[in-house]
Amino acid sequence: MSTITYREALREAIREALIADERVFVMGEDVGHYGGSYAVTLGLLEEFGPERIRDTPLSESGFVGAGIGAALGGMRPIVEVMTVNFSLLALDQIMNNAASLLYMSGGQFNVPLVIRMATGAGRQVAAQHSHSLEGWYAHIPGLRVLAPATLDDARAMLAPALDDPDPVLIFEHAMLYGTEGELTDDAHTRDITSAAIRRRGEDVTIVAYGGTLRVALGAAEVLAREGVDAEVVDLRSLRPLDTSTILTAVSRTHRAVVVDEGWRSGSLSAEVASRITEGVFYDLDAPVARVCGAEVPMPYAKHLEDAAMPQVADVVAAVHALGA
Amino acid sequence: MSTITYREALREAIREALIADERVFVMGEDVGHYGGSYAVTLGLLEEFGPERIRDTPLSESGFVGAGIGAALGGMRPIVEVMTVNFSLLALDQIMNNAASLLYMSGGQFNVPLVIRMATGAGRQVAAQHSHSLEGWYAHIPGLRVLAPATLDDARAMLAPALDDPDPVLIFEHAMLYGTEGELTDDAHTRDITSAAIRRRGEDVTIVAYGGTLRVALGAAEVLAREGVDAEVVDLRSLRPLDTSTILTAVSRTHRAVVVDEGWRSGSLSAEVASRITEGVFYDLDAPVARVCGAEVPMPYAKHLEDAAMPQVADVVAAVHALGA
Amino acid sequence: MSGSSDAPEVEPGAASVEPGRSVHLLSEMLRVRRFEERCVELYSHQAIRGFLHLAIGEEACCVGVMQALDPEDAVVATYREHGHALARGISMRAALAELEGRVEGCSRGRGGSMHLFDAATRFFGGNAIVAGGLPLAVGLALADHLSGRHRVTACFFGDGAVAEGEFHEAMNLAALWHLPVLFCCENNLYAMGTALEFTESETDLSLKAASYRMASWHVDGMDVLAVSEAAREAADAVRAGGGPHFLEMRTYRFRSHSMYDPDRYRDKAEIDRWRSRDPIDQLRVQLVARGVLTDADVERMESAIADEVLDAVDFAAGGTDEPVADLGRFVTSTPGGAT
Amino acid sequence: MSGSSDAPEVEPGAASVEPGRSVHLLSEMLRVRRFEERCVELYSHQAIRGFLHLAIGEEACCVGVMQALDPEDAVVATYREHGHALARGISMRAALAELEGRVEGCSRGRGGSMHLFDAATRFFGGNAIVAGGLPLAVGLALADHLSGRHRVTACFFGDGAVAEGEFHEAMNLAALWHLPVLFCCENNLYAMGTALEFTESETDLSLKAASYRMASWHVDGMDVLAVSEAAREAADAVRAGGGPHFLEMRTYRFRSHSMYDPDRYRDKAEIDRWRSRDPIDQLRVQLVARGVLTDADVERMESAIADEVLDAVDFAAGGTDEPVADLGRFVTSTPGGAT
Ligand SMILES: Cc1ncc(C[n+]2csc(CCOP(=O)(O)OP(=O)(O)O)c2C)c(N)n1
Ligand SMILES: Cc1ncc(C[n+]2csc(CCOP(=O)(O)OP(=O)(O)O)c2C)c(N)n1
Ligand SMILES: [Mg+2]
Ligand SMILES: [Mg+2]
Repeated sequence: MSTITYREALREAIREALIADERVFVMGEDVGHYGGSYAVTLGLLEEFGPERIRDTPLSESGFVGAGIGAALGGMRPIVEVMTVNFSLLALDQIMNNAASLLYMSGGQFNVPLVIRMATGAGRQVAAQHSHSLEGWYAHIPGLRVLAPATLDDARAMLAPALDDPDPVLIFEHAMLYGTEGELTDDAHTRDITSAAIRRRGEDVTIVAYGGTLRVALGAAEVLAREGVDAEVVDLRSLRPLDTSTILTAVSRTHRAVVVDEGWRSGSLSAEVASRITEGVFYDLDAPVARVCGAEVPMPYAKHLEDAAMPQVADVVAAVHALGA
Repeated sequence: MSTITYREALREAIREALIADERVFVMGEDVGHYGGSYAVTLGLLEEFGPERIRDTPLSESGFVGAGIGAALGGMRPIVEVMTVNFSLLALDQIMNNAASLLYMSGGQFNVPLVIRMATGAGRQVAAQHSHSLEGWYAHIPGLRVLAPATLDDARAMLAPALDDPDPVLIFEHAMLYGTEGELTDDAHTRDITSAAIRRRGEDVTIVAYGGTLRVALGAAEVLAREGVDAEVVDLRSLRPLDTSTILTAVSRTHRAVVVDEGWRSGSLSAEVASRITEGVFYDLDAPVARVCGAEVPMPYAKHLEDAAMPQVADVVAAVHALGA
Repeated sequence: MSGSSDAPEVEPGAASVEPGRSVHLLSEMLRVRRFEERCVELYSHQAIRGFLHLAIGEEACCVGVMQALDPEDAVVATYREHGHALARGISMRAALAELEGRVEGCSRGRGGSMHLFDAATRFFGGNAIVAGGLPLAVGLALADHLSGRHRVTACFFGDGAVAEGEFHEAMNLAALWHLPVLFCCENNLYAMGTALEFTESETDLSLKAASYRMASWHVDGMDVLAVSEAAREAADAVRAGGGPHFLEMRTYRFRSHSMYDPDRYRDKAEIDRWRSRDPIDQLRVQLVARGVLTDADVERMESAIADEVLDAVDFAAGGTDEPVADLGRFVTSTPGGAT
Repeated sequence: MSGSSDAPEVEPGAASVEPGRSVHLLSEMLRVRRFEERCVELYSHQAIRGFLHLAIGEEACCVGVMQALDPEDAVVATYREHGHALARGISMRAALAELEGRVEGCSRGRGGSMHLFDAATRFFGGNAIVAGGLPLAVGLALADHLSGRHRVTACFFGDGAVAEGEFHEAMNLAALWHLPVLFCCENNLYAMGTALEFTESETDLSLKAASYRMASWHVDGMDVLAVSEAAREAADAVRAGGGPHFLEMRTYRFRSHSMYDPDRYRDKAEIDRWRSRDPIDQLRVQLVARGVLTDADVERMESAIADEVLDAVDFAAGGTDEPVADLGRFVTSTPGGAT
């Protein structure tokens, strides 16, 4: 089996969708001539032409809204918003139209739209380009929010997302695009609803998603060397949350740490921690711990950026603090 | 002492600020000739003229950004965004400029801006006009987020907000504008940092803010008749949260319910519940309960809108479920 | 209508509209007027709640444009859309039931006045975010374009929307991609209480389209014949592959912005001046003068419409509430969806 | 420069710029060029990280405009703002230390290349959100207007920004309120990899201003004398109460969009054509030909600049890291603030 990058896995999924369904097209800034700001769509313009690989002007609200309209008109658009930072400009369209039209129209108008965006920090691109807002987006009813953290998920999640009659946001952590490895059989699963157990363990449950999965797994390795056996849950879907997988794990390990790159206050980690507490309070040996992004606009300097992001050592320390 | 409405209390605070400081001006849609969509600024155009009571075109990103720029330029703008729904169009300016400039500039450029908005449901204005997003905004570092729930706070919070060298968002629940009553001595406090105990009690702590305070107080009354003595905490400041007041209360009552009009998943209630659990886990007799808005775009029909909003009975039931 | 702002507009009613169509236009405008007048009453009795924005005075715009559309075309409107909905073919019953929050309403009572929707007539709402519908219209047209369908998407918005960034993004996208959108600007000179001169540095809105190289016309929005002629010509051009067109209709609302609005910002004299150009009165007088209609015909028309309104009122009053158990329905298409 | 798109542009260098100023302009452009060339090297050695956007080829724009500003004026720039920062008076030391993430940098190392700030020169950043700075500029100008100060706010942005709604909202606000903003559009024909013809239905950007009734000029952005003349005239008009002005500078970036960009979307021949109009070469050749400078003078200029660059490199290399303990500083102004 040959290796593939996360970026290539995404591209393969997009290609497959374009081939399989005429209604699918890709639209966004620099998806065509430039080849995609993260090179995900590289080569697709040549293969599918400018109608289906559609470069847009810089107008996030306009082209995201146009994606919603095209979905209403029977297409299956894949809209790329270059990074989550720019999606703020389209938030009205996302919340007030994409997420609301079906409900407001009493079930008449669904919006089969997929919006992909890069998210997260780690590349020293500073405060306006480093947000981790996918957990924040998970607040909005009517959306499905996905965070592929593995090559398999990068490959597998698009097709069922496109099949979903409702809007789906897919967040790709910017640090993952270059990740290399082999696809497994899971690359063909069509599951976008359940969380995945990425590591089995008995002593503590570490819940992570997207960019923090590798932090969680790294911590689990360190802990393993110390004799602490961590279970690692990858949320995969941030909305809806697969609460039952989380609760099952925690009810067994009695301790949990949630790792979230987002700003701590009001991050998804709070929701996950609350659900755990609500669901298995009497099984908990300690309060659920959270390891989150520092509550600062992301600084440029490397050492500060590192300090602002959850690190393996932080997770290990949090587990220790739980008494595990 | 004569009675005053919430709307008038806000207006008095604005008038006072305009009189006290030449740098203060008001800017927003329909603040002038129309008199304010909620009549908060009624009469101010006549008193202060169109330069200081400045009607803006419909361009939320533009005039919120202009408010930021004016603040950078030495003014003390009070920007009114008609309702929180429209603020989504200005979110990039709020997050990427207002909240970030001080940090990004290494401490050089602070943004002494106040943004006021109406928030919340209850008036049958349906999905696009009924959001309760103030808790969601509280996720953003660099902002102070206030929710005046009483006449006193409506009167008192503006002056210290304008004195704050950094951006402050003030959320006024649309159902409160018509509330009538008398101001107390607290109408002259300059405190925008601490939560307030609105009712002392021993058996359970009910945490609320903004539009849900009256729900919490209503529930406390019902509970009192049943012999359950509820403490009611009004958060007042949603960012930063006054965690210590909350923890002190809960460590005494051993039970807590958070009432939040926002959509449950990822609402501020999750953050409050998490902080309680983190802070006083071993004092808790039961997991913190949450009574939140239903996770739906707000429907128009009255009976459905009621069903989607936290009601007194829901809070009472949640308290009962805690075994209190 | 005219292709530039300096060119003269066509004479009111000068167009050679055949009598049958004129009568239909009159009847449609009256339907909208009488429906909305009834809404005012129902609002005062609290049968209708929330925001209620009336188009009284502006009926020539929605009625005139709708006549130019085919059934397979699409419509995107604003929160002031009762007239658009009725003229597009949504029944008074379904509309009024919606305004009263009944499950029999065209949006199951979830939308209310600002969110009328109807899949059958391709009526994509009611949108309560000013300018929020424009990108949707661009997308609907893009779908038609990509599918090789020769359809028009008519998108309505007010003068206030022109200041919003989304207006400009949508105009540029439509023009850049040569999409079949008919942009219909209902310029009633006010955005809530803010007069056009306080919202636009260039108050001739038809000029805005020029900076996108988009064909642009303006027309007397109090003259339904002029509007319908202009709209037909524009819609035909759009359908024939002529790219997006911009149609500014200069009109006026006779009543306040919404039921909450005390209307402090307009001059009584200004309102009276516009009222004297009532689009319904003008056409009725003209048709009677031309002998197309008799007074008795008009009375019959009124009475048929009164019956239709009454029937809708009864229908809505007899409507039912959606069960509270359905509160969570349609957040997603499938029950297991992403609530 | 010219007042409409059809009018001819002034001849390159035709303006009667006095020699001393021309020499200064050349020197300023060279400072920017040599600084950025060094940045490329430092990037390849990973002393600079993140996004790095170079203005090489576009120096006439930032240098030409900056010469028209007074110290009390304000500047709002984009993420491609090294040139603006240097030409405005931020030292190479402070700028380079910033690019290397040092606490001695003009933003304490928190901003990096895209977020240079300097209160002393009223340089309000570096902004990494396309068009995000325009409303700020409007607000700065509004503050001046409300305070009765006769200052100019110069706001820079690229051709790509013109498609963003915020551009239009800001243009309208500035024109409507007659505010002292100088809008400086650096039209380098591409927004990342997307050519202007794929982003604007009307590619003559100077026409956009017309629909706001804003005075609008375009100028050869490869000719620093033309730019500086145009900018001075425009800035003077703005300062004199003439309302906002729009200045389009037609220019080109010789290098890729950022260090990540493989530049697949441009023609080698096109790049070469523009390179042959290098603003620095053009002015140098002209000044030498006119006898204003000798080759030896140029060499001395180069060597002084090389020293300045070297000094900055040493300064940045010797800089320090902000203590990690300060991570939370300046989220708010006061330690007890709203973190
Ligand atoms: C984005 C946004 N901002 C503000 C509002 C509040 N609002 C509702 S209608 C309106 C005026 C709109 O005027 P116009 O576009 O001219 O339409 P008209 O009401 O005159 O038909 C305003 C400001 C809104 N609905 N959406
Ligand atoms: C709102 C927003 N969308 C997308 C981007 C990503 N982006 C960065 S620069 C750029 C191109 C901007 O082009 P232009 O305005 O012409 O400026 P130039 O880079 O050519 O100087 C894009 C798309 C961004 N920074 N901000
Ligand atoms: Mg209007
Ligand atoms: Mg460019």
